[in-house]
Amino acid sequence: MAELNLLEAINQAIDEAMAADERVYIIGEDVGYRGGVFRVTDGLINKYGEKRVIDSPLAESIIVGSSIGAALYGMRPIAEMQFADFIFPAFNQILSEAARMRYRSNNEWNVPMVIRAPYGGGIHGALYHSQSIEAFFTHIPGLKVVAPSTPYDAKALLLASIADPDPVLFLEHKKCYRLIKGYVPDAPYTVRIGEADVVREGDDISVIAYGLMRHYAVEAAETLASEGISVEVVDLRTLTPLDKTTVLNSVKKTGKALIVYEDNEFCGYGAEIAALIAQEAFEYLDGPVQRLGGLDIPAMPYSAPLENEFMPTPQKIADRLRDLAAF
Amino acid sequence: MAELNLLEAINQAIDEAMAADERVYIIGEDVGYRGGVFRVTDGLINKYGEKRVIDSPLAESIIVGSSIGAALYGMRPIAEMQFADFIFPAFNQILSEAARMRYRSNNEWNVPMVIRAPYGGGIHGALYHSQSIEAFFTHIPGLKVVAPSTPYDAKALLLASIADPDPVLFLEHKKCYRLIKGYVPDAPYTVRIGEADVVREGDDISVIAYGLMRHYAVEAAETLASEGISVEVVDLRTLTPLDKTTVLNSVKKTGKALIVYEDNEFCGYGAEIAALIAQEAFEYLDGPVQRLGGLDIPAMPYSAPLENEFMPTPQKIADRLRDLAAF
Amino acid sequence: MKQERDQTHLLEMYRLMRLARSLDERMWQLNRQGKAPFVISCQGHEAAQVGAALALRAGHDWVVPYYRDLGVVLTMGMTPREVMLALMAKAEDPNSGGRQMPAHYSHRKLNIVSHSSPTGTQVPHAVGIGLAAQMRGDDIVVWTAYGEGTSSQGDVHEAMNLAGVMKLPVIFFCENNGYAISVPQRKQMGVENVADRAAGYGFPGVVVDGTNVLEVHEATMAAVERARRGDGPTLIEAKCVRLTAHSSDDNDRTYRTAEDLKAMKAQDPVVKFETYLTSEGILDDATKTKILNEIKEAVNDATKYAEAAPLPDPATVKRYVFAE
Amino acid sequence: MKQERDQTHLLEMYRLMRLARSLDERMWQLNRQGKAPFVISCQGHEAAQVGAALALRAGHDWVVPYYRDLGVVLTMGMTPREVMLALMAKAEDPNSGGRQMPAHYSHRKLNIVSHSSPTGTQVPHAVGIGLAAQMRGDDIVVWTAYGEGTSSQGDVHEAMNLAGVMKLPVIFFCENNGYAISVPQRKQMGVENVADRAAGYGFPGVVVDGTNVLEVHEATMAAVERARRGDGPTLIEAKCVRLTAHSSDDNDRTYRTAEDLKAMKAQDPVVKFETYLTSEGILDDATKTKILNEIKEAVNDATKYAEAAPLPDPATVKRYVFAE
Ligand SMILES: Cc1ncc(C[n+]2csc(CCOP(=O)(O)OP(=O)(O)O)c2C)c(N)n1
Ligand SMILES: Cc1ncc(C[n+]2csc(CCOP(=O)(O)OP(=O)(O)O)c2C)c(N)n1
Ligand SMILES: [Mg+2]
Ligand SMILES: [Mg+2]
Repeated sequence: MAELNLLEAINQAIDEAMAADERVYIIGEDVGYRGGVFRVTDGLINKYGEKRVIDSPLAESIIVGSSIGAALYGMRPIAEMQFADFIFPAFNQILSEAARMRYRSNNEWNVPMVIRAPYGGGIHGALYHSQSIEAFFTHIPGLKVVAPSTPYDAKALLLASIADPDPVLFLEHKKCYRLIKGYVPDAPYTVRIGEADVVREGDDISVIAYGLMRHYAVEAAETLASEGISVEVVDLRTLTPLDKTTVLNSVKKTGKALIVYEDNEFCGYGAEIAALIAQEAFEYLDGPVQRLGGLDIPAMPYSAPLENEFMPTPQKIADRLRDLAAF
Repeated sequence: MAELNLLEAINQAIDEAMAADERVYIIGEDVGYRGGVFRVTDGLINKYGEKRVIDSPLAESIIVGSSIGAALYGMRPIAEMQFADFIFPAFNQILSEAARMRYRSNNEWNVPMVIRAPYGGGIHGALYHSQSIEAFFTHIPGLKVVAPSTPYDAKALLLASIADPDPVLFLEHKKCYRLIKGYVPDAPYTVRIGEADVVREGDDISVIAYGLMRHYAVEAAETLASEGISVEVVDLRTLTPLDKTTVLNSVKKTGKALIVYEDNEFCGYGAEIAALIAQEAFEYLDGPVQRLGGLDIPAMPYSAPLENEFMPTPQKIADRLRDLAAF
Repeated sequence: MKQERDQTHLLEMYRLMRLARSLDERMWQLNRQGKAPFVISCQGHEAAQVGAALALRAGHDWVVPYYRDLGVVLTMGMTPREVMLALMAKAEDPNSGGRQMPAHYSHRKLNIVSHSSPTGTQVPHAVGIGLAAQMRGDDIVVWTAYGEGTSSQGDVHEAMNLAGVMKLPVIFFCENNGYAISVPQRKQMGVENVADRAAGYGFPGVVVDGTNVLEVHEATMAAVERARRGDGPTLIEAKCVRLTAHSSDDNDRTYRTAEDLKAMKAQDPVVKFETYLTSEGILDDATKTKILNEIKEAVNDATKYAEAAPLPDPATVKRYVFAE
Repeated sequence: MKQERDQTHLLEMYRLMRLARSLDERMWQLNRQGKAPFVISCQGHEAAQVGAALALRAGHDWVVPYYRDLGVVLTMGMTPREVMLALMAKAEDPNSGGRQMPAHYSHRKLNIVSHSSPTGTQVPHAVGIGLAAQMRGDDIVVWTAYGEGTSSQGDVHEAMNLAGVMKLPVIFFCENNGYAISVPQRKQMGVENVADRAAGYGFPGVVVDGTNVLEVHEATMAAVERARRGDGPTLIEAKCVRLTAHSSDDNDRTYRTAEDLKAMKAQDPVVKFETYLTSEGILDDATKTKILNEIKEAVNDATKYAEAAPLPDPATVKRYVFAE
């Protein structure tokens, strides 16, 4: 057992996967000697060489598109998008190609590929280095979307993603990279794709969250505990396929739900969770299904006073929970 | 007053806008002598010449990207995507550029541009000529998304979109092109972007729909009327900005809501409507907010028996309404 | 062209071109009979396709085709039955089980990779396959095709660039028929030859007469050798003719003149090769009749087989979104 | 280089290059002092930028720059204060009101178009501006810039292709400094010169020494004349040096050798031009001191002004998503 931060846990997962399986390779911008701009792939080029740690040209569509081809040939590519914000030139390849290959070929071809993307805000990254991108991808049948929030989950889920026979978008919250530390077992262990985690039990309200917001939600829940309000926090960990059972069981127990996400609220991923609860747990609800998302402006501005306005914070979450508790 | 089909109404709107404003031009694949693969721009190249009706190279990102530039310079481009399915190479230009220009420049620059995209299924178009794409775009702050379902609305809303100082994605349902006919006034009239329409009043259940589904919903409502169930149908017409008031007023009146959309259900646009109702109309609800969307498979397959499975139909809508009425 | 090229080989070329043409013509018939809602043709591209594909090792090399490549997939080993099953969207269709439109080829066992409708997306896949093969040390060649219109897509640029950087064993085969649906070449590009772009990526670009099967074959053989040697990619531009409308949904009289079509018809690659073989004494009447009869039978058989084959079971519609 | 080029012009070139360098250096100081979280530099590109921008008619021609183009925006008329306001993300910043990262330039009155962070997206915009100007019959030229890494993006290909087809008045200016963050040119492209790609689009591609301001200026003047004549685009590749890390977030010692940096420093365009002007007797000590003093004052003034300027009001965060 070692205490690692999120970044180190991800590095370790990649390292182990590359050591274990010759088919696994990395491709992306600056993933080589630079070790990635966040240092996630630090050291790997020295260990595995330029053939398996490929500094690609600056072009996301070919990073993803070539990975699809290599996956069809039997490789297990890990494609890095330098920032999630820069995944969009590859959107067509992901949506029209990677996610549809199995379906359109009637199960003849499949694309075992992982796309890693550092996302999220609160790091002074302005409009194009702060985005949450999940809503664009969770709406793509044929693509799995994983968004772990702890080193423990990240390592296991990345290994699971690499082993998965279908394409996985693996979202890494940039603010969690060094902020979130935790024990990671030395011995092999697994976390399955598609399983949410009740990270804090409670009776009065359920908070459904993921990524950085899971941590903020726990903070808010702790604040509320001291006020006598018992909050359950569910960390989704996988966004698609969604663990509906865990979400619904939690809400059926508490009768109230707040969905917290950092992305723009309108048509964001949280809308699906709210819609699910409204449809499947209606009879258990003691209050309106609430959402707290980022503002409906194009990602967050650079200037600190503006950026701070954008993000949901433990305080804003706590305020919404108090309102909901009083309903 | 003339009876036009949807396609003709759109052609007429473009024609009038080009006649009235020198800044308006068309760019897209085959929009010239071919008149578009659906004939929407039929005749316009003969009237306005090759300079204002531009057959572009086969590359959607430059169609949109160059339109952004031209809009910045003061033009009013109408960019055609040949099929909505082919808009994704331009996704980055739409999301990162067109929709953010005003915000990121603090109101110094703006992009008055319309992107027209024929979408939707039931036309034997298979995975890549059948998609509904709205969910990817309604999640983009800074972009308006319009999806009229009648010739009357289409003409007025297209003119409003062309006149709009911000970028608009204008969705045209392919199956409605020739199927849906209606009277279109000769005299100028307006329909404002952002206003939904209660197209059928009712007391027991609200159906929220748009595009082809609005027509299917009306059909289902008529069936149910004969069974003594009174269904209100709201045609959203504009998806962003959403007319929350009309939606909420309808549901507050009826107490029950079914949202019908043809796109993949999970994380589709209907999730936002469901979430909105669950949050804002909770106390008025007499039953769970229901959604009926397309299957969560990658668009619809080509083979007829498979395609038929995908689409919501008047029958499927009626079935869901009966269940909801009985709740 | 080489005199020593043996007769069997030349007749096999002819047979494949004729087979592609006959199957294609049958598809249009079925379309007019209301039995096939959509057809998109190889007519005018047969020489380019068969000439190129015969330079590959079937079942060993990889092919990432586009919708016109009927001649390619037949040469790689797809059967007329399999083609007709796709046309009629039947359950057994090995391309997609009737899920994709016709002419969206795929055949796992034949190393024919599934492609989609958005133009150009297949080209990066070919590059990735080449990259994987290079990593593994396999001596395969990857061949991918697209039209001159598609060469305008960003993906094609990105793909050629990476292939050039890494010297991948990829052949970019541009079938230039002068039109992208209705858009003529002069509105598509500011140059005469797509092949001129190769120089910007550090590998050779070759223009060939795409209606001359032997010229195409020779150029492709050279590209295959180069790729197998490890010297990297080649871009081959085959100047083809489009003898039909873009597809059965198109009406090309709205944008192309009768003269243009006539000029293209004068270049019909099947007729040209037949004339050549006849004049060289390689194809006599008896052989021709035999070949044509066999093809007719195969096309009839394929049609009948596909017509009788069952449609997909609606219950399967949700299958294979993910591994099961 | 032309002897008759008048002295004032040469000294103005020098002043602009020095101003860009000094402002840039100050930004790094502010970064180290914790007053500016992010800096990205023009250092090593000054000759390319000033040489090019001086070929344009400020306020008439249009500029679609990228993040290194401090020398360009200063030449087009952006003031040091405006630059510093952006660096410190202050409300008055005309680039974005503090919304974008520093070096994301925009100035409506100066025809400097707002650009974003995703690389290459600005290039299609330049083409669209050229298209609009051509439609309107305006005689403007549109100049756009990007790095050699960015030349790998599909958007750059699509943009050059359309500009070539329509003969648009666009200058594609590639500032090749040999690196895209850490990725060296040999991993970026299979050729020596980005400019070689122009031939594939039907317009000239020119390679210039980007550390030689006069050479860049001359090449750009020629491209401007060509564009204004209606003869269409030019691709100019200026071979530059990158004298800093990619940005203040980067550490280039992880991927580039001390020798590489030393070799680049030996090509410092500001030093080179200063030496040239001195040796030609155009720049004497007194003039130099005067220019440097004025620049120092301007930079001090800009820093003080920006430091004192108010931050954006948080209440404005939701404004300008749409027209109000
Ligand atoms: C991304 C995308 N945009 C548009 C289309 C519609 N479309 C299908 S084929 C075609 C023309 C292709 O022309 P070309 O590449 O020259 O091939 P050809 O059909 O002439 O062989 C177009 C525009 C598409 N399939 N994909
Ligand atoms: C689409 C996209 N991908 C990745 C990045 C991250 N990034 C920023 S600058 C840069 C390198 C640019 O290199 P080059 O074009 O050569 O310009 P230079 O900085 O060397 O002047 C990268 C990879 C980005 N901004 N946008
Ligand atoms: Mg063509
Ligand atoms: Mg560079």
